[in-house]
This record gives sequence, C-alpha cells and structure tokens, in this order.
Amino acid sequence: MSSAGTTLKHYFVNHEQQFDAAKLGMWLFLVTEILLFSGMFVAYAVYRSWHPEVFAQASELLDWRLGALNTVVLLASSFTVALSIHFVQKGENDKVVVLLLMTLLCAAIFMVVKYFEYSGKFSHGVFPGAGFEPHGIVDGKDYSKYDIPFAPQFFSIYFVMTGIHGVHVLVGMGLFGWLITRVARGHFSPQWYTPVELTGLYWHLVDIIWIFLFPLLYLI
Amino acid sequence: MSEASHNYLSAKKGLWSWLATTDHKRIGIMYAIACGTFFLLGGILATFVRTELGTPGETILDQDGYNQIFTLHGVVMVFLVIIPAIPGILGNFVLPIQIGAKDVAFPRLNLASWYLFMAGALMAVFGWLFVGNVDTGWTFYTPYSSGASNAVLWLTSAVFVAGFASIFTGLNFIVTVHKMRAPGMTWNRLPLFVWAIYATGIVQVLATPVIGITMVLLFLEKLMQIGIFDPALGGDPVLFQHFFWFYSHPAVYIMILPAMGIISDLMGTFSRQQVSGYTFIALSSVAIAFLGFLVWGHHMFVSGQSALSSIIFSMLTFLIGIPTGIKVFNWVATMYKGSVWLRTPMIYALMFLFLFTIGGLTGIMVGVLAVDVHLHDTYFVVAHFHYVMMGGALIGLIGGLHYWWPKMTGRMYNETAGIIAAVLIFIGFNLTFFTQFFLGSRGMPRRYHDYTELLENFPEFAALNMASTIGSYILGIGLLMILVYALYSLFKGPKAPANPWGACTLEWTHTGPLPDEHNFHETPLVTRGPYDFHLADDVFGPKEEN
Amino acid sequence: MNEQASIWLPEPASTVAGDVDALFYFILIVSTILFVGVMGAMVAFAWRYRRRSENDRPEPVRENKLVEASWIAIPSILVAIVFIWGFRVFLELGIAPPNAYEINVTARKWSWSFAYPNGAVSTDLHVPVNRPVKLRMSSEDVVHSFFVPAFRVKADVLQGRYSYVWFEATKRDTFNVVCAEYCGTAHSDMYASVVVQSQDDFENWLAENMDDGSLTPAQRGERIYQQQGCFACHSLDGTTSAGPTFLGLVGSTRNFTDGTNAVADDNYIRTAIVNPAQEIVEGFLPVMPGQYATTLSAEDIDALVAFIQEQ
Amino acid sequence: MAQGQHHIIPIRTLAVVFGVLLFLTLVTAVTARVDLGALNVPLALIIAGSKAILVALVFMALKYDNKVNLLVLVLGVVFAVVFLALTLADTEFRGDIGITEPGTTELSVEPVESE
Repeated sequence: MSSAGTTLKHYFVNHEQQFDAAKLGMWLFLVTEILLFSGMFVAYAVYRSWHPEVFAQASELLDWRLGALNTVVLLASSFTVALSIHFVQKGENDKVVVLLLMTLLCAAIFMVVKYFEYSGKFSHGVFPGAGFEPHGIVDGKDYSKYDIPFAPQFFSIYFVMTGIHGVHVLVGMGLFGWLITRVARGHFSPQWYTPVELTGLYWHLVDIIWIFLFPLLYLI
Repeated sequence: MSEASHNYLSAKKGLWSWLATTDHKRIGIMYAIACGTFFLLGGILATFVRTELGTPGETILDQDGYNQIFTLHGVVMVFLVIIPAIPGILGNFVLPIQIGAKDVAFPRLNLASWYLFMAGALMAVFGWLFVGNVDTGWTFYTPYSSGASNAVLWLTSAVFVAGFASIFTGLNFIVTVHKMRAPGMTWNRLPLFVWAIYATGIVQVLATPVIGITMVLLFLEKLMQIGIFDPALGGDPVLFQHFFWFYSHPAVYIMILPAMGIISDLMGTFSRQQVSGYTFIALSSVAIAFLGFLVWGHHMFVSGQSALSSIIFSMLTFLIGIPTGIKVFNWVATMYKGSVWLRTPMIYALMFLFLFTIGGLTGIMVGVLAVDVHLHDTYFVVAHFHYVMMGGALIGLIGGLHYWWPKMTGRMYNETAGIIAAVLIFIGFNLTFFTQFFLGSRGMPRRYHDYTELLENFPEFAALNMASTIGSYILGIGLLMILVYALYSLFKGPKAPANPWGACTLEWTHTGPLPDEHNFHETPLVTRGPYDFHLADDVFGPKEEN
Repeated sequence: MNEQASIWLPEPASTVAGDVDALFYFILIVSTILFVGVMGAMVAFAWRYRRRSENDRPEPVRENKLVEASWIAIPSILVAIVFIWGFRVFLELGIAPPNAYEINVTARKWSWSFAYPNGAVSTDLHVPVNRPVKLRMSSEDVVHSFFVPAFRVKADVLQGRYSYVWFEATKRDTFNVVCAEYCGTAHSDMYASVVVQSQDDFENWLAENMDDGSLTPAQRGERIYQQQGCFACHSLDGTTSAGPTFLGLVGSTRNFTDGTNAVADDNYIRTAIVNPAQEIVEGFLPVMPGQYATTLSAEDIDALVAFIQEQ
Repeated sequence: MAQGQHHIIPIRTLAVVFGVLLFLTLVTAVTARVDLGALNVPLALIIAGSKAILVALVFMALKYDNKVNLLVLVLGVVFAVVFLALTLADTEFRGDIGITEPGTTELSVEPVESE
C-alpha cells in the first residue's frame, strides 16, 4: 500500500475514504469561515442601509485602483494554485514548486499593497474606532471633511473585514511556505497530495471573500 | 494475552498516555473529568445564588458579588458544561463505536479540540481571578459589557477559543458519520444517538463561527470603540442581540439535541422495543437543527426590534415546537407493548420526559408574542430554560452517563443508590424551579439581587424564594450523591458484563466489558437496525417458540 | 377567571391585562391537559408493560397512521390558535390610541425619571385612571427595561432612541415599576411606583409639582436630586449604598483610594459631581457617570451643591 | 491507487476561467464608475456572485467533486443569507407599529462635497 509519502491511518479502510474524509472536513471548515465573515457582511448591510449616503462618501477615501490591483493579484494566485493541483495530480512536482512560489509571491504583493493602503489611512487619522480623526489632503480630497457621523462605522467595518481577511492571507502564506518545502522534498505524488488540495481550497475561499469585499468596500 | 492488556484503559499507562492520546474514548473521559469539574463549580455558584435569594435583603453576597456569581454561573454552565458535555463526553466515547469505526475521522483534531476547550476555560478563569470582575451576565449585552471591566476581554476571547473547540468537535463527528460507518451500517440503521450528534454537529459548524465574530467585534468595541454595538458611538445594541442570539439560540439545540438522542437510545433499550417513529425522530433532529436557526428573534420581543420580525420569529418558533412535541409522543409510544425495565438510566429517561415536557410547554407560553411581553426577563423564563437545559440536557446527560458507565469504566454502580439520588434530584429540581414559574409570572425580574421592596405588593415572594432555595439544596444533595457512588463504583464496584442492559447497538454487542484500544477485534458487519430486539439472537439467544 | 388574581398572575390593573391574562390561562389550561395526558400515558405504559422476565422479547408494534396523524394535526392547530391570538393582543399592546396622554421617561443607572407635558418631573410615575397613557422612553446609558407587572407591559429602554409603551390603568392604587433588563450593580434597586389617581387628583398633583421658578436653590437642588436619581446611590439618612451618603458630608474629611485626603467643601462637591473619577473615596468603586458636566446646567449644579450643604 | 483516478482539470479550462474572472473584474470596476442609480449595488453583487461561483465550481472543482461537498457549501451560504435576511427584517422595519423609533435620534448627517 505504501507509495511515496502515502500514509494510510490505521482507522481508515482505504485511501479513497481517507481523502474524502479530509476533503469533507475541509469543506465544513470553509463553511465556518463563511459564517465567520457573514457577521461582518450583516453589520455592513445594516449600516449601509441605514446610512447609504455616508457609506458612499466614505468609500471615496479608499483607492479603488489599489483594490482592483489586489483583486487581480488574488485571482492570479488562485489560478496558480489551481494549476499546481493540476500538476501535482500529474506528478510534475518541479512545476508545482514554481507555481506555489508564484502563489506565495502574489500573496506577498497583496499584503504589501494592503500595507501601503493601511499606512496611508493611518497617517491621515483614519483609524478604526475612537482614534478616527481624518485630516490632511490626499489626491485632492480633504480628509477632514469626512469626519461625519457614521463614517467611523464604515471604516471600522473596513478595517475589521480586511484585517481578518489579511490574517487569513498571512496564514495562507505560512501554509504555502510549508507546502513548498514538502513538495520540494518529494512528499507528494499523484497518489497522495491531500495537503496541497486542502490548502488550495482554503486559498480559493480567501479569494472568494475578497471578490465580495472589493466591490462592497471600494466600488459602491 | 490476559484480559487486562486488551482494553483501552490498560493499553497504555501514565499521565502522558492520556494527555497525548488520540483515542476518542480517552478523550471522552478527559472531557468527562473537565466538564464534571466545571459542573461542580457551576453548581456551587448556583447554591450561592439561591442562598442569597432565600431570604429578602442581603444574605451572603452584596450586589456586585451577586452579579458576578450569577454571571459566572451562567458562563460556566453554558459554555463549559452544557454545550461541550454531551458531544464531548458521550459523543466522543460512544459515537465511533456505535457506527463501527475504529476512531473519529480526525483523531488529532479531536485532541486539539479538548486542548482548545481547556485553553478557553483557563482564559476565563484567569480573567476572572487576575484581571477583574465580570458582572455582565452570560449574554454580554452591549453597551453594558463594552463598558465593563477588562476581564470582559478575557472572557470574550475564552468564548471565542472554546467556540473553535466546539466547531472542531462537530466537524469531526459529521465527517465520521459520513465516511467511517462500518459495512452494513446504513443511514437508517444508525442509532438515534448518532443521528442526534450528527444534527448537533451541523449546528456547531454553522452557528458557532457567528459567536466567534460577535466576540471579536465585542472585543474590538471594548478595546477600540469601533462603534458597531455602542449607541453612544452611533452603533446599535439591538444588532448585538441579533448576533448573539443567532448563535445562542441554535446553541440551545447544541445542548438539547444530544440529550434527545440519549433518551431515544434509552427508551428503546429499556423498553426492549423499536423506537416509535424512528425515521421521524432521526430526520426531525436534522430538521430541528436547521429550524433552530430561524427563531433567534424570539429572545427579543421587547428589545425594540421591528414588530414584523417579532411576528416572523414567533411563527417560526411554533414550527419548531411541533416536531419537538411529536418526539415526546414517540418516546412515550415506544413503551407501548414493550418490556419496560425501570433501571436508573430509564428513571432518568422518564424524568427527562416529565421535565422536558414542562420546559417545552412553557416554551410555547414564552413564544406567544403578547404573553412573552409580560413574562420576558422574569423568573418565568429562568424556570423555563432551566427545565429545558437542566431538566432536559443535563438530566439526559446524567441518564446517558449511567447507561454507558459500565462500558466506560468496566464497573457497575449501586442501583439502589442510583434510584434514591434520582428521586432526590426529581424532588429538588421541581421544588427549585417550579416555584420560579409563579415568581416570574407574578412579575419578579431575573438577575435580581434583592426583592425586599417588592414584598409590599407581592408578599408571597418570600415564601416562594425560600421554597426554591430549599429545593436547590435537595437537588445539590442528590447530585453529590451521584458523585459519591460513582467514585465508589470506580474503585469498588462489581465488574460489569459486556452487555448489562441487553442493548442491541454495537458498543454493547461487539466489544468486551471495556472496549479495545481500537474498539473492535475486527470491523463489525451490521445486519440489523439498532433497536431490532426481536432479531437480536446474538444478544438473547435463539428465540423460544411457544 | 380573567379579572381575578391567581397564584399565576397578579391582579390585572390595565385594559390590556385582561386580554393577556385570558391568553395566558388558555395556554396554561391546554398545556395542563396535554401534560397530564402524556404523563398519564407514560406512567400507564411503564406499569402495564413492565418487564416480567429477563427474556421478554416483545414483537415490534406496527405504527398506527391515524394516531400519528392526530398527534401532528392537533398540536399544529393549537399552536396556530395561540399564535394568531398572541399576535392580535401583541398589536393591541403595541399600538397606542391616538388620544393617549404622553409622558417622557428617562432611565439611567439606577433610577427612573418621568417628565410631564407641563414641565413637572417626578421619580414616581403618576397617571390618571381610565385614560390611555403613552410613555416615550430613552436611556442615558445601558439598556434598561420598563416593566409594570400589574399592567402586563414591558419594553426595553435604549440609549439614543425612543421606545414606547402605552397602557390604560383601571384601578386607583400604587403599583411597582421594575427594571427588567440587567443593568449592573444596583439593577435590583431600580424601582419606581406607578401612582394611579383620579383625573382631579392627578391634575392637582401636576400643578403642585410644576417648576414655577419660586424655589430656593436648596429646594431646587432637592428636586434635581430626585429627578436625576442621585438617591439611587447617595442616601440622605447615613446608609451606605453604591456611593457615599450626603448626610454630614460637607466639612468631613474624605480619604481617597490614592492615599490622599481632603476636606469636603463646596469646590470639592462641585468637582465630585462634574468629574467624579478624579478622586475616589476609599471603600467605593468608580461607578458614578461622568456626564453631569454636560447634562446639568451650571445653575443646576449650584442648586445641588446648596442642597448637599444642608444635609 | 484511488487518488490517481481523480478528475484532472485541463489547463485550458483553468485558463479560460481565469480570463473570465479578470474580465468580470474589469466590468465591475467600470460599471461602478458609471452612475446607474439603484442598479449599481445589485449589479456589483451579481458580478461578484458569478465570480465566486466560477471559482467554487472550477478552481475548487466542485463541479467534478462529490456532491456532498457542494451541499455543505450551499448550506453555509444559505445560512449566511438567513442571518442577513432575518436581521434586515428587523433593522429595515424598526418602528413599524410605533413601538420603537428607528435609527438614532441625536446624530445628524450632512453630505460631503465630492471632488
């Protein structure tokens, strides 16, 4: 039964059962992630529907070009992950390493962009919560004019949503780093590549969350 | 090999063999020790609360002390006892054996769940002992909680962490039931306890993340004033209640569904009869799990939410009441033309039916819009949810522990002691909580430290409160008695046979008195349903013709 | 039965109470019948089919479709009835008659104050009998809940917006107002009374309590002491509550938690009102709200100081 | 060996999906710049939803996978929607029979001039 890196736990009958169990478990976990984020989406929907004009105005302070860039970066990383699954299934592990490195790079770009966005906001007094005190002029926008009731709610939601999403990206980067070393050491084969598959699923979900965050926070 | 080297307890020795175990049975025992300790703590806190209320005025606690004690009682009992106990103890111990699996699907995750649970518990205790007092009530309503002491930060984090323990437990069981059943163990041959734990898993996975994000937001509200829930900053405190109850109402089903599963198994085994309406009970567990998500707003009829949503939530509440009622009818009908054996577990099953029916019927009462306006936040509600959570969930757990005790420990307990304790608990429980229905419907609000000033208009409050307090002592004595004879049984009890109750499920028919480390010598082949006593020649011997 | 008190419900004293009670007793009676039926069956089965031999192996019972259908249908019909009934009474409770007399209610930790259209303010609620009264309520801090058991009305009181209850009292008597939403330390001391009076008595009372500008500062201070609910924490008779008593306060030496002390003079009292967290007297917690600098006028604070001096 | 038999999604399919995703991102960014009145929000959500479905079905291989996984995902989304819908049933209708007034009473909002 044992081919390269294959480990059948004693309590499973066969590999198919083990793989299916792991995948179902992962999907259940992803669903908990969806419901975790759903709370933020509900808060967003409630406050947006109460103060639509404030939310429309506050979102002007976010740079949609950076948001779009990050969307493209994340989509690309999802693509490379999907490709890496394709190649691990074919046993072409050198390509898998390259693709996962590209994924890691995309994730890093995403975080760097996020860093510039956050620091740009912080330097002009746009903080979540009590510290909210926008000032200064950026791109012809006078930030101090945005010190209006309920704008703090928008930015609280923005920071919490993107913050939690960012944490997920960081976790994903850690996972990819770990995967790359394992692929490079030849731990995976077409017969057993469960960690690659599961990490891929996780990463796609992080992408899907961003697909919704981008228009809700930056565009509309 | 000697018999001793064959079972899960003797397979490995030493503390580390427990702390690092991935054996679902040992993890179940570890949950039993943890939850038992917390239950003792929560119970002691409860007697403080009742003693304070026994007489008017300040009895043993001042206002702040009382508020902290009832808060802690609620937090400990809800998050550290009732929610984790049945899935953690009995789900872990019994479920994999009942479906013929060697372990759960993710044993290491299972162990991690226990550590997360303990980490959450320790964070709560640490916050309470070293950071500050928490007097928010277990519901953490804003803006009171966001203005309270920093220990709230610890407690919310604790709930968040313990929540993930609950998620991973539920996830593990769902996958186990889907993927790990033995040959022949079809969905309609699953014991009803398995169905119940499966349905519970669905609730744990879908609801618990929302309490997670709620606690994150409350944490940030307290830490950074993000203004989502605090009205002084433009937030909405009622929104917090939506968030909180979106989890905490389904959590009631995390508590009660597993107990219903235990009762189904007990009614079948001790009536030696097929559980009436097996398919209905199985599927209604899942239906209740889903419907449980649609009714949270019935906690908020007087909160200021829209009348429209109050009406929707009230209507949906009754939808969930009907399948629950039908389950009760089915359990009673199971005894019809059966062979009813009144051993201790069955006494608890019947007690469950008695108490849970009262809890359910008073649930209808507080689900009715106009009546709830009067009863909301009074002792009527306190009595109602104790009938459901303690009379339902905990009595179910105690019954289940008595039922599976021989399988878990290999020993029998004293039957007479068991029945005496059960009677004490029954009397004590009803004296404690039935009086609270009167207190509540007459208008005594919950979470009151004192009722002296109400006595002028409501002189009967003094006698009712005193009766309730006396009842709580009787209840406490009954529960302590269980602890005593359980410990005695553990060391001195007679050895248990493999199947003392004549049950038909795999944990009794296919293992020794104590299960092996990997449950079975060989994977069982299942050929009949869990309650097919008339086919169980392997249990009873060939049937005599007459 | 509806108009009577029982062990279950206190004597009804408002127009809606009778309707709520009727529904309550209906559910109670039906529930009791169901409960007795189910428990009766349970006990009967447990006795009739008790195990007689170790080897009892009963045959499975065929499920009876008629019985099953009935135990689905009957509860469904019953809950449909109580839902619709409850819904109708709920609307009655929720919609005030248009001619209702309006009183503003403010809740705070841990007292109530009631403001009437003519400017009178009281700590106990006075209402005329047989006349619809609508309360417009808001909170200064956390969530409270206005509850009069005798009237069967309750509504949470929130900060930053208004909630309402209405009732029409039918008996001249005094009833309890309690806070039904947990609000912290002195939650269980957050009492007020509802005094139901005849229309004439009510109007006389209103006139007496109107602020016509003729009060001395200390009298005005006493009124503010009542209206702002200071009495919830600061007694006048020497008993210690959440805050120090006002009895003999002026001129006494105050020991603070930081080890310093001071003699309580006018300025100390003023500071303690507008900035209560600055110095905390030993034996007390910093629980006093810091809002009075903004919610009270300078005149109000002067009046309060004058009032406290007299104690 | 079992896992070797799993469906391998062709590179071509993945690339096409990636292209469509990029295109939809462009569409949503452009349409959001145009004032469509009440249509902006639903349009953005429809586009985001389509993108999410594409990722789930193809990148996450749900189209080829065991149907129970799809069921799990659908359940998760359904309950997130239940959470949203029933909460909005309150927040959108506060004060409908005069029990509670909606929103806050004290803070007022004045619009900011857009650049």
